[in-house]
Amino acid sequence: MRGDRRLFRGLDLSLSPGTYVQLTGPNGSGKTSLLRILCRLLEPAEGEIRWEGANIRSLGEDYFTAVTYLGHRPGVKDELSALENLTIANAVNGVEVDTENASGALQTMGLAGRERLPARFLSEGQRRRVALARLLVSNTRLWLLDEVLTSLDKRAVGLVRSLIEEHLNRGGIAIVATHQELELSAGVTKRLELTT
Amino acid sequence: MRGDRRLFRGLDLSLSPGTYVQLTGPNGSGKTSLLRILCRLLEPAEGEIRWEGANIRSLGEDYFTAVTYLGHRPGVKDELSALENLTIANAVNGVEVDTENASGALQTMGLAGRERLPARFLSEGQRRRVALARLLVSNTRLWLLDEVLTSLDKRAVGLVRSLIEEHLNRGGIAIVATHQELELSAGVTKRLELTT
Amino acid sequence: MKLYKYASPAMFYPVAGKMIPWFAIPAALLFAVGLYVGFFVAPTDFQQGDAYRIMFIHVPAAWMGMFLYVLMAIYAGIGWAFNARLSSMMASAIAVTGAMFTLLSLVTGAFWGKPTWGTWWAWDARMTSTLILLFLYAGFIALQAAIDDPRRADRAGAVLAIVGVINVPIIYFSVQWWNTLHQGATIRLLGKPSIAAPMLTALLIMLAACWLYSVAIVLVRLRCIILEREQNASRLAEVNA
Amino acid sequence: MLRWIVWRDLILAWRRRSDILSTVFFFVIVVSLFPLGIGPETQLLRSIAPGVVWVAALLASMLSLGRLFANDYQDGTLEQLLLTPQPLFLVVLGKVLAHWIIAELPLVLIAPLVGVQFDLSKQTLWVLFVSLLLGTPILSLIGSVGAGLTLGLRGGGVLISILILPLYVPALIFGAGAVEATIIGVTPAPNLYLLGAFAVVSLLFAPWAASAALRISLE
Amino acid sequence: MLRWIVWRDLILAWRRRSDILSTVFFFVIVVSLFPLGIGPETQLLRSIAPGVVWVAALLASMLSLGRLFANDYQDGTLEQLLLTPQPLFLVVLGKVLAHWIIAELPLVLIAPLVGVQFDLSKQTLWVLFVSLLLGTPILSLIGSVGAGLTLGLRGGGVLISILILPLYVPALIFGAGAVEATIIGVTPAPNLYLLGAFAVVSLLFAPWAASAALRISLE
Ligand code: HEM
Ligand SMILES: Nc1ncnc2c1ncn2[C@@H]1O[C@H](COP(=O)(O)OP(=O)(O)OP(=O)(O)O)[C@@H](O)[C@H]1O
Ligand SMILES: Nc1ncnc2c1ncn2[C@@H]1O[C@H](COP(=O)(O)OP(=O)(O)OP(=O)(O)O)[C@@H](O)[C@H]1O
Ligand SMILES: [Mg+2]
Ligand SMILES: [Mg+2]
Repeated sequence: MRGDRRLFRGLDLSLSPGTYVQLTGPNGSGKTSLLRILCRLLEPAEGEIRWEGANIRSLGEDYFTAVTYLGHRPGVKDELSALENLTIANAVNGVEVDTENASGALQTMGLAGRERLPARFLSEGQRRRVALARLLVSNTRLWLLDEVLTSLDKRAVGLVRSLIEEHLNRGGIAIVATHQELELSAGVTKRLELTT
Repeated sequence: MRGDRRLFRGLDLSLSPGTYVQLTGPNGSGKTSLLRILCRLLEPAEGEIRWEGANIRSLGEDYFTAVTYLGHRPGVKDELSALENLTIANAVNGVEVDTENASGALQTMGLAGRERLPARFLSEGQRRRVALARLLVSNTRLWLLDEVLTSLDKRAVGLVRSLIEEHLNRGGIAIVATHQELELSAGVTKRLELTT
Repeated sequence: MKLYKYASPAMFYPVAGKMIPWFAIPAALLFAVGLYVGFFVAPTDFQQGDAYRIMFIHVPAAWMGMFLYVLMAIYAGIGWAFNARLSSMMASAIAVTGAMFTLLSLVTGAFWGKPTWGTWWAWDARMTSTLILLFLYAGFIALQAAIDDPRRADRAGAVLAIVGVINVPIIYFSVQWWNTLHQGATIRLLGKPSIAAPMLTALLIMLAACWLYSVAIVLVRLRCIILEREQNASRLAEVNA
Repeated sequence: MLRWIVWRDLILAWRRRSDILSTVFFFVIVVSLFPLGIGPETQLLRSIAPGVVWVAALLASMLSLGRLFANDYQDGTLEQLLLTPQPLFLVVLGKVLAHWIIAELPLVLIAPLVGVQFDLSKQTLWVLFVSLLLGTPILSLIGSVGAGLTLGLRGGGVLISILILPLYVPALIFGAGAVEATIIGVTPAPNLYLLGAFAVVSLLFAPWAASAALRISLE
Repeated sequence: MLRWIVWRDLILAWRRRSDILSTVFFFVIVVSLFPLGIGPETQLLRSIAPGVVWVAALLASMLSLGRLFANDYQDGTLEQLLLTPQPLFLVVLGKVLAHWIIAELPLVLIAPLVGVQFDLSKQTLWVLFVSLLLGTPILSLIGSVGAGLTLGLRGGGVLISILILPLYVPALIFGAGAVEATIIGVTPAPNLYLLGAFAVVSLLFAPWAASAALRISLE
């Protein structure tokens, strides 16, 4: 990603591989909106976003092979088991993951023994873990994570931290909107504070 | 409240005025369920809850004059302004609050100037503040607050803390389910940790 | 209280298992006898020929459909009022059987109507109210299927069944009245011809067979429901342990 | 406090006037689909008019019932209503009353206009109006039970309809029957009396059943 | 990947079989309401049968359309579908196809049975079946646009109906017209051809419009 500007805040930023951006700011300061602009769910009122030099609008659907976005809502279907959720979500994305890999990822996320339980029997925190397991099996380079620590207990927060660290070590970029601090030991950390 | 037991956890507890109970535990450990049992939204599988010596089931609707419950969802109507939300919620409860008091409460919650804005234009944190303003104008003695710090920034967390402190000083009881710590300088703090 | 002990689903499960043959075997025997008497002993009707023999299935099925709805509502109501899980499960088990009998009476009625009235269906009062009864069963079953939590499903079903049972007589009479308002029915049901003795015997035997069959099948279904719920519960408990 | 609940729902409805209009439009559109599907013979249309208008009213009210508790449920207000110091069935009654004013009354008022499309006589239009005035409270009342039972369930829209449409049958028969009677020149009185009696029965049982349903759904 | 989207929706529907049954029952119930409102004369009923069955199909499909994107929207899956590396209209097409299989095909199959209740002849039933087979894809396709536009709006249920029912009118006229023609002994062919043409036009435009609608709703 090379440049981004936002009308009512005047934001200009370029990120190199291995960067972690911590997006903070009081409620309603525009964290979610910024992330949604970055994954083209919203159009910026002005300015443009470039990925590897090209405007993301001109990249079309190809851009999405490089991006994973996790929003406020976990995107986990109640009727499907954790395993089905993971494999089908990836298959729809064009990445077919075999059952073994998928259940490996779920085990890493601390869901061992619950892979085949319909997601409606999982607690809120466990559902978020299913969503996070997608980060383990995907090979995208830009992660956009919105309030990813919501309703996670301490163990899970530690897991997310190490996930992001590995991602940065592989040269990925992660932009995370959060109210809680996340101290990373790898990569370059940038703090971006939005104000109302 | 005098006594409460819960089948799958064996919980027995009696609280005196001025007590603050911090309810913690990993996801899915039953915090929400416990609070909902305490305000009769759920039936306990076994055991009973007493309020001033009487079983809350036998108290009927009168029990609700003593209790305020704030759940996961703020209970704020998008179409109404902050002010209307507050006054109508109270009127339905049988407590008629005049506009002045109500806007005073909203100002205390840091919503000055936004009282007449429909709530759908408020950010998530501001909507929660509207819900919290109910604590200011109500005169109930038992507060049951579920994840009340969700999506609040630091200033708002401080506000909630002082609200609860005042409530305890007036002899109220507060039971708060939360993942974040809330250090109080008033009242008796009890920690209740649920395990899965 | 011995009875109370058996009111627990886990305790009732083996008991139900033992009871099933005691109902299933007589049901099979009575079906065989009833069908034999109905189709070979009973005389041919002078008006309708042999078509009337469908009555031996149609009439018991129609009766069972109506009785079972009331029974279901009673069980559901008891289950709700006294928090008796077994009773609620019984209601769920009855619902499917009742719906099946109602459907059977509709289908046999239609097959009967074709040769006698020359049409599969007419908006006759009894037919229409049977159809609505089927809808009521469908609502009950759909509601329970849509709710994941079995306890909540039981109670929601109970409310619906009770509201339905209050409504059934109103519906029945309104439909009755509706049809006779517009026209003197062009075609009447058989009315009450003096039925030959073998006919009556066959009808009563078939009715008894249907009752026994209902008890047996409801018990089978009840066992499935108990098993399914226990399994779900133990699966969850296992995972949460 | 009942007053405040009704008042609250009326304000909310006023802020979303478009919903009210949508229900009315739905009613008008459904009624107008029939001449399109059936053909333009006046005689035929007149004889089916009572049935069509009444069925359309049933469907319109059923659709709007999906929202009776759903919005309050989603934003957590319904929990708060359950925790008010007053019997739950009063809360339900207040919401049903508001629903009737918001969603059914407009239908009652517009129905005679719609009836004109079917070339009904003045007297028939009048009976149509009265039958709907008596009958629509039944729809709101019985519907509240279905709305309570299906709260928070997926596929609620279709589900609520198969729960309550069969229960609407008597209202439909008496209501449409009254109009039909007028068309063929018989007195509609017995039908209207029966409709009124059914309304009273609903008023006695429905709020109670609906509050039970709400409690169950919110557990 | 289209395959996977269809597959996913079919699994989901299978897990909630009762939704499918509910739609079918809704259809049957609505059809049965009309005789109750109109009266039991066979002759009259036969002449309104095509209109009634088609209108009921319209309403049933409209109700089930509310769920086309709504569930995915609520749990955040729809956002994820928008971010898959493939054209959005393919995603929409997959979901519409699944919707047709789940919600419309059962109606098409049950319709002849319902037609029997109205004492239609064998040939008429056959034409009814074919007209629905040709016409229901139109309902799913056009409906997807409405479903996309009303996503996340309150009162979506009623709103979607006033948006798309008017667009359904051609399908209704040609479809019911074909059956009507058979009843009065004319060939239904022209109506069926027109219905087919309309289906092709919908197939060309609707997925595109629906994806635009989705993008707007998710902003
Ligand atoms: C689908 C169509 C039909 C349905 C839903 C239906 C429904 C019923 C029901 C509910 C009953 C029991 C009602 C009572 O005892 O009051 C019944 C009884 C009976 N039905 Fe039908 N019926 C249908 C068609 C027919 C036809 C076509 C015939 C014969 C021409 C027929 C002959 C009878 C007879 C003889 C009885 C016993 C009457 C009595 O003992 O009171 N039904 N049917
Ligand atoms: N759909 C919308 N319509 C109008 N205003 C909106 C809309 N969505 C967001 N806003 C406004 O844009 C601003 C930024 O919202 P955004 O959701 O990006 O905040 P945030 O920083 O993510 O807040 P939070 O910490 O609550 O998640 C807020 O002031 C909000 O009022
Ligand atoms: N409606 C329900 N049906 C079945 N199980 C449920 C239901 N509600 C809660 N549970 C189960 O009860 C347990 C306790 O849930 P509860 O919501 O009380 O947890 P919590 O401690 O509030 O969690 P969180 O931190 O996510 O808010 C969970 O394991 C959950 O799976
Ligand atoms: Mg945000
Ligand atoms: Mg909780």
